Amino acid sequence: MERIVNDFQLNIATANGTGSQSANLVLLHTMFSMGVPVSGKNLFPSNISGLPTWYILRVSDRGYQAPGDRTHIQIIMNKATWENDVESCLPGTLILFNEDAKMPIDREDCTVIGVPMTKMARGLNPKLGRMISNMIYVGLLAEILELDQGKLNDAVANQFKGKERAIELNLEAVNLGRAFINENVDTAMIPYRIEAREVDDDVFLIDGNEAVALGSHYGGVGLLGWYPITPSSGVAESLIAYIPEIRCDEDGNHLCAVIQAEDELAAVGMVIGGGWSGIRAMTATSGPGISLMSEFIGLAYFAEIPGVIWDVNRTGPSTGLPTRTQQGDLSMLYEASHGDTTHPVLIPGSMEECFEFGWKAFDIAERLQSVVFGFSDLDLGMNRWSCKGFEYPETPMDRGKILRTQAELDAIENYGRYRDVDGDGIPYRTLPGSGLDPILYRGTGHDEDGIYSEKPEVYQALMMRLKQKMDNARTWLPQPVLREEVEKEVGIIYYGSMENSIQEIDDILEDEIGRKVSQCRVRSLPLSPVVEQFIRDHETVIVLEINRDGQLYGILRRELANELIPKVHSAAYSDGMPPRARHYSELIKGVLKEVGQ
Amino acid sequence: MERIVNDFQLNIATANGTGSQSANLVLLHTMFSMGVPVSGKNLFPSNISGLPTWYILRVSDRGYQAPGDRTHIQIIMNKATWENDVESCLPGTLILFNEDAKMPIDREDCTVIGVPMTKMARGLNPKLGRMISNMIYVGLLAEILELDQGKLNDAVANQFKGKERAIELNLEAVNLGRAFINENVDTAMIPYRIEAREVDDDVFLIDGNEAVALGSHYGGVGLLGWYPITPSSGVAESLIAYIPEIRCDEDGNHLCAVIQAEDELAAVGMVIGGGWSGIRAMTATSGPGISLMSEFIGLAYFAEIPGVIWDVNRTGPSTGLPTRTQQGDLSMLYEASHGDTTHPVLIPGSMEECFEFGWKAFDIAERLQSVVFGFSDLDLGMNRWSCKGFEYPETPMDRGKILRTQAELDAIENYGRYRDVDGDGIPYRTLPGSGLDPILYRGTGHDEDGIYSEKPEVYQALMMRLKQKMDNARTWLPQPVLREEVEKEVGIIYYGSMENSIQEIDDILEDEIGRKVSQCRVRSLPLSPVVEQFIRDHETVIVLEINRDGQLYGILRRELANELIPKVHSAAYSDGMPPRARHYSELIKGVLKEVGQ
Amino acid sequence: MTIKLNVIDLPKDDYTAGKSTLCPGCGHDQISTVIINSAWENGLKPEKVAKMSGIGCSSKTPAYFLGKSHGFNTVHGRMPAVTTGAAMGNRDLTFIAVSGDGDSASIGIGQFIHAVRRNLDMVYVLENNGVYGLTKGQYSATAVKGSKKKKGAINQHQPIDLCKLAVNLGCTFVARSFSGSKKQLTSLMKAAMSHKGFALVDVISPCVTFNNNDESLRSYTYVKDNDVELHAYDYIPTYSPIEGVEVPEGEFHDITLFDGSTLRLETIGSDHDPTDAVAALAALHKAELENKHVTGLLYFDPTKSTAIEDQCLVDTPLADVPDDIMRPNAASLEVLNTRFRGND
Amino acid sequence: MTIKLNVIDLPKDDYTAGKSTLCPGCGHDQISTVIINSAWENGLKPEKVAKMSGIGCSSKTPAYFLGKSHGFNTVHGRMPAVTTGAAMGNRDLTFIAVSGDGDSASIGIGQFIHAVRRNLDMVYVLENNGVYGLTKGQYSATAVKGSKKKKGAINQHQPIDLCKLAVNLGCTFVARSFSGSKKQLTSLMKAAMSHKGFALVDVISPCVTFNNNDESLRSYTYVKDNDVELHAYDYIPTYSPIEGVEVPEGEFHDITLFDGSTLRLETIGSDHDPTDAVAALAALHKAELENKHVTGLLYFDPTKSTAIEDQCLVDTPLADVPDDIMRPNAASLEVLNTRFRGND
Ligand SMILES: Cc1ncc(C[n+]2csc(CCOP(=O)(O)OP(=O)(O)O)c2C)c(N)n1
Ligand SMILES: Cc1ncc(C[n+]2csc(CCOP(=O)(O)OP(=O)(O)O)c2C)c(N)n1
Ligand code: SF4
Ligand code: SF4
Ligand SMILES: [Mg+2]
Ligand SMILES: [Mg+2]
Repeated sequence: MERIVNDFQLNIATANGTGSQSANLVLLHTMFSMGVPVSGKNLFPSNISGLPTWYILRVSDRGYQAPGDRTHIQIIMNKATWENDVESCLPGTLILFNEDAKMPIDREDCTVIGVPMTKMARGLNPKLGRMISNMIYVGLLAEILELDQGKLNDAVANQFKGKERAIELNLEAVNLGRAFINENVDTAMIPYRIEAREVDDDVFLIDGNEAVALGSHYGGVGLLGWYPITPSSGVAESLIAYIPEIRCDEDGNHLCAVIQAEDELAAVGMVIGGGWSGIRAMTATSGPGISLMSEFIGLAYFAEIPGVIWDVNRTGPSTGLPTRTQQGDLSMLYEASHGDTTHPVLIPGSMEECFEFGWKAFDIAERLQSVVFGFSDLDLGMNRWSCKGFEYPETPMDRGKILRTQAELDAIENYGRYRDVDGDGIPYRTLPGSGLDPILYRGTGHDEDGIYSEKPEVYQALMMRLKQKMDNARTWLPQPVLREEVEKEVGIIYYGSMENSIQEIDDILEDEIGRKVSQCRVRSLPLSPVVEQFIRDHETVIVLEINRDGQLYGILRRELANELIPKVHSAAYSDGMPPRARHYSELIKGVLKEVGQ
Repeated sequence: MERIVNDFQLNIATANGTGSQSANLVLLHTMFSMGVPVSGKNLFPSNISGLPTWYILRVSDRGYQAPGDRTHIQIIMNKATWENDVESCLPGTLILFNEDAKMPIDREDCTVIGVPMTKMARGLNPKLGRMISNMIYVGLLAEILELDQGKLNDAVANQFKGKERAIELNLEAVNLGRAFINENVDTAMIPYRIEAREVDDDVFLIDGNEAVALGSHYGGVGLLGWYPITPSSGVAESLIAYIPEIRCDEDGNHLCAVIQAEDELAAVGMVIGGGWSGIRAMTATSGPGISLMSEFIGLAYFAEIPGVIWDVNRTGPSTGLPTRTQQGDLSMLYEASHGDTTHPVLIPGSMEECFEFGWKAFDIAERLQSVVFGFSDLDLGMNRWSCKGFEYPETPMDRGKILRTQAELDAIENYGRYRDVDGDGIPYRTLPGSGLDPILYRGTGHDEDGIYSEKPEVYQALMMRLKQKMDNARTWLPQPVLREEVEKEVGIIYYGSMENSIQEIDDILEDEIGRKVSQCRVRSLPLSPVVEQFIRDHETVIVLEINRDGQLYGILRRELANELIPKVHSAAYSDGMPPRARHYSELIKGVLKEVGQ
Repeated sequence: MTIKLNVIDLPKDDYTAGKSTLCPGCGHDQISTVIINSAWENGLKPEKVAKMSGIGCSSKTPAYFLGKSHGFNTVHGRMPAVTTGAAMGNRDLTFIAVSGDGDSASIGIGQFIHAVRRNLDMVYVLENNGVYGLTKGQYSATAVKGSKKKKGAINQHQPIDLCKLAVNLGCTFVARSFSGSKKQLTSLMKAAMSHKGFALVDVISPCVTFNNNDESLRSYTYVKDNDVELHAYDYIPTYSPIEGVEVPEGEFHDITLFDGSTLRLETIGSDHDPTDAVAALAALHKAELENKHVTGLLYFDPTKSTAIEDQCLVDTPLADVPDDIMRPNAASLEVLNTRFRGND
Repeated sequence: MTIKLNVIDLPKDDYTAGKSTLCPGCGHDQISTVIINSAWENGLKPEKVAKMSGIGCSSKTPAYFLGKSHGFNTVHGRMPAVTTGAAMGNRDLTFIAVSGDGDSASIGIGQFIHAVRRNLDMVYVLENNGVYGLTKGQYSATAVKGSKKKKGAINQHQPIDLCKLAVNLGCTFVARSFSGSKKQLTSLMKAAMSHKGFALVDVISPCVTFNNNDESLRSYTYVKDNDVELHAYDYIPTYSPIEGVEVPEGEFHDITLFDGSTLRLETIGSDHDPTDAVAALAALHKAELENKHVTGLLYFDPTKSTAIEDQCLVDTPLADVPDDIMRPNAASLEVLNTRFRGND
């Protein structure tokens, strides 16, 4: 049988709360540390224990990260989804299942291997059979796929860090699994293998929530006000976890305050209070939280207070699918709150950028005196992505236009809190406690000195300045990343976690219709002129995104030069899952057919 | 001196809390009941007493309703704004001022008449001098403009309904004013006159908040949950005021519950609870309230619960100018809440429509099982507009697809709360208390039977159905009102309270550049295909609106066929004031010049 | 075998619903059982019950009881408003609402307070575990001061006691119980279901999974007997619920929780006068100082009018009033038009 | 003439600010004067004070005192959160916050409660008039039950007493006073300003303009003497504020309000032990039953740690910590990278 090396997909069907996530991460890390390009997506339910969970492990020498078209190896552990899991296997799938579930399996068209996993696990520890049975399938796979036992040992040790008895027990389970295959299965009949590749020692796996949290620390965050919500809680929890190590003085006193707020309105209120007082303050939430924060966001816009809000997007609307991913909040973030408003949105597409935008968001917020959104999603935030390492900020903090002394204040002719003395739409500010130009900040109309005003011309001028301020930022917010083909026929615009699927989409298009397409990954709103130039340079441009309504596409239509609009097409799709290349390549092919390209 | 009849503008500068609003309404109603086309705009501050207030009375036989380019008669009562008020008069203005303010006035280029108003008023009642002095200027104007004393008597009687002593005292003040002019001024030197016109007995003045409240009652509203906020409170307060008269049974028991909620989140939550229980429920608020309601609005969208929310828009962002007008919330309403969402928005442009959409909103909400926004603004809501009378709903209530009996339920093949059995995207529902197909409603993902589901295909199908449901409504929501010229060169799209300025804009364009333009008044979102057809039919189309960002224009760009976009231009402007024709005619002329028309 | 029927001739099966998806051993499931039993024993008509909830493990439970009743699992912390609206729409319904301590004491404290203030006709079951279960174990505002979770810092804040708040607000029925005290809880629940006005039933309902206190707070035997060390972070062990904790009036009893820490329950004595607000407050304050929980009917005021009564609504539920009565007739509009026109 | 200076050598002028735009006679203006006097007498450094408020007539007042202090007039009901954030940013500031009863007891009750719970270091002045002044006279949640406004129905709800709530929540300083009791209010205000932790000063502050009770509730003489009949709906009469109401300890006094209705104030007796929460609650409950307001320092607990202390922050206000200390150094990131790479 021809071997299929480093190019297949595993799907592991379990229930949450059984410890399977540990087993799955051991698999992921073992393969990863063998230098094999691999990615894992955890599809977990919105409850704590006992409901169906799937883990998709994609192994691909070509570096494909998103779930692919088909599953090659299916592990079936969960009675509740048994039938469906069995049914959904395409012919030829290798099925490993827990025999002790005593559930029927009737797939002659597949390679089916039953293993008494629970019994084997119980043999090791009667009370923890359910948990350990997961480690059995790790052993089965280790043997079949020929995983490096040394790396596997390391991965187990790492996963159960410090718990010697647990490490021992789990390794025993792995061995039992290996032994079972050895004794009962002729692995020559199974094509799938993992082969070690050259290991890049710099690269590691991490999730975006942790990267954002670390980035925020290196941005000098002084206050985190937060309210728990999946999938954003990890940002806060990581941030808190790192304080003892990197944010304390010699005496153990903290340089970052953390408050678990009573709700999201309070969380963002704290951020605004912190920004007003002169520190860098942030919160992390998901869609429902952003909705609740809307009123306060308008205050920050109008009173010009810096602050950072991370939206780790989950599938909306409403409570939606709280444990699934989406890019469904983008248009809301851009114009959150009533009245005429716009806010900058930073959109990382890698772990490095989660870190970088983590600190940069503060520079931008203070520079613009505005709330800045970081836009992540469940896929970026909670799944582990590979990362080349975090780079220390190359520049000192940009604290924006803060006046700290009377001399600085005096140097400004005609100072007023809201007067545009530099002509860039951005005024200067002083801080409470400084005694410099004290004013009463407000969300009501105000003149250039911050005094309450209802005068039509004062209001109108203020609003136009705010617009100018945001428009100016287009050229210096994180610019798009371009990968341009020479032909410049078809261009693809995308953002954020779509990054995961782009290479595969690209290959599919080349393979199937012989097309090479350019790519433009948008990294911020308001849009850079570079995006417009990219569109100008290409004949047909397609915007890929993980939502129903084509939200970035809609923003583009609104903002692009008229003549460019007909070139631009939407390929939006969202079903809660991480984006799969096939969905988008089909949509793209449809567009190309339609426009006759 | 040539007489200027029924074609001028008064500006009355007072402070609020002095009783001047009564005096101003007496003037408005007197002129109105003489059959003279007149409109009054109250520019009041966001406090309770003592701050500057202006009342602009536009008298125009041509029916112009919005404030015009200049003031012809300026009444100056307020020391605080004295200088500005004096300064802002164009040469030739007739200035009447309160001499007792002892403030300088130096305008040789104007006709200036000082009157010891306070002294005169004190003579009538020492304690209430400040209040009564306002009635003195009514008398002055009555004499100069030749107002009908009989109508004036009626207006005073109406204003102080039932308070005999007050009526008497105020009429005495009017007489004192008249006498002063009579004795001291040669009115022949003053050109401005009011001449009675034929009176349309059907027409009366009313404000939009009251019209909405009445419309809601005739829509059978069963619950008002509200939280006070200017300029929307009048909707709730009127609604409450009419309950005893039109919403009680013989025993005085109410058919409409009213709850002053603890905030806007609670208010809209009550609306959703009411809609879920099977009654027609509503709230009224303004921008900040909508922001706070965002999360709940997403629940209504996703769980498909009917409800009506009136947004009486004030100038945003944030607390903004709470007593000034704007159309700044439109784009927010259309897509309020996180995730992919759209909501119908009804946009009345007259008192008749405020009433009509008041009841119709419920029909639409129940038909669509959706939150429906009524979009009014401070100008529509709090100023008095003329009205030809309210028409009783021509059709019985449309309660949408409610199943009330087992037989009805059984008649539906394959019923499920969220199953599209009719192919129109709208499912059937049963009500709590009925015992029919009980389910647990939820804001989380659900299948066609309402059961919790995270399945990708289930979620995706649900979202596409919701989209289809809203898209279908385009053809049957209130359609635009068209006034088309034969030439079909230039078309204007506008909505809501812009109606007030359109005729004047139209005349200016004809007078100044000889252009006749067609008009399309949009009355709902999502947009009707008729709007697209209107654009198709015209060479150049300009969208007028009272906001900074051109929010409807943005929606049009997103939704229009590509080839139409270049035709469409934005003329957006907002400074808190009611829209003035001159601003827009200049913007339109600018566009036409630009496109070479 | 004959099936036992209740006073309205329904078997208990008519009060059950879907299988729970909570962690095995979760106190919340015990409360669902009590709700089922109480509704059955009280002979509530299932179709005349509405089940309301917010968001949380607790708020999921309406899926597990009274399957023949409509329900609404709303948004986090804002269920009382939805219930208020629904109560106005259908005054014939009995509202049985479930909320968690995160749902009620943090994000939802405002709505809770105002529903109490209006004396809204509803049973409000607070499934109180001191943590945010569904978001994996953060402290809630009812967590005891000084408790320390495995992950995270010591809880520094004084707990919000919703019973205290409720008494102060003049709540007309305030009771506290424990999820494992089936008998006591059932009798309180049945009373709450019969109460006109707002009935708070605050049930201490331990979270099996996340109420994991630091080892230092655990008993020696617990640590000795359990191989916690082996557990993975994503492994949720299965426990049997704590049951049969019935404390005689005026006495107390210590319960060992899943993680080995203890909880002292004291049943309020029969000398307590539940119409005396100050006495109820004194008892609650005393219990807090002594680090125990006082259970039973703490406060009761049958004299106040309810939110529905305050509205002077017609007797028929508004949702059942015919359209042509809800819409005023044409003549009334003519009267108004005429008045506006000044011709009356 | 020499100008009087305070302990830090500043004249009182350094504590005043813009002219009030409230209605003449409004109780809120009296409170502003007391804040000015108290801050001056306490020798607060104006630049080290931050004035915070929500939205309402009351919340406008920070424009009328301490013009040399920064301030933030935030959004309706959510000032405590902004104050919390600002306090974390600058622990050296004294936060003097003003809110209304609408702002605090309705939309803002959640934030109020949680700021109290955290024992946030701030003076919280509640300007309590029982109405929504700025939106023209709707009832607030502190309005007395049974009161009847000229427009609108009878208030059917029991008032929310924020002092009661605060005591229950373990608020560390709870006082009540009357806007016209300048002496009492000043001494309470000064104490509040010196307090570490959350200091609630609930000031009954009648709304001249909208606290207009129905004639039936007014005294006979009032109706006789006043030509209310002449007033237009948009006329706001000018009154002199009610002043000099100083009630000796343990005694009571009736005040006639602008509309002729009366208000009974009782100063809590010197036998009251302000560290006894139950006694404070008992006094408040008793006063409510007897339809009077009990004033003075009701509750006090100097033992609790404050929100700032709980954070274990560095001593320097975070806003003043240099950037290169706020940002961890490059070496620390290398340590992390190395660890992530598994090479440590
Ligand atoms: C607006 C919003 N914020 C946050 C969340 C996330 N969330 C879901 S449940 C929950 C807390 C649940 O705690 P509790 O009410 O105590 O219920 P338990 O799970 O402990 O029974 C939170 C914060 C949410 N769903 N919505
Ligand atoms: C979100 C929001 N809702 C409503 C309002 C309108 N509003 C302004 S002030 C106010 C109430 C003020 O009452 P209170 O706090 O008692 O202050 P007072 O004017 O009585 O001093 C309301 C409802 C608002 N500004 N923002
Ligand atoms: S996490 Fe806790 S509260 Fe939630 S179901 Fe499990 S045991 Fe119950
Ligand atoms: S309305 Fe009432 S609270 Fe507001 S300023 Fe006037 S008197 Fe004061
Ligand atoms: Mg809980
Ligand atoms: Mg008030």
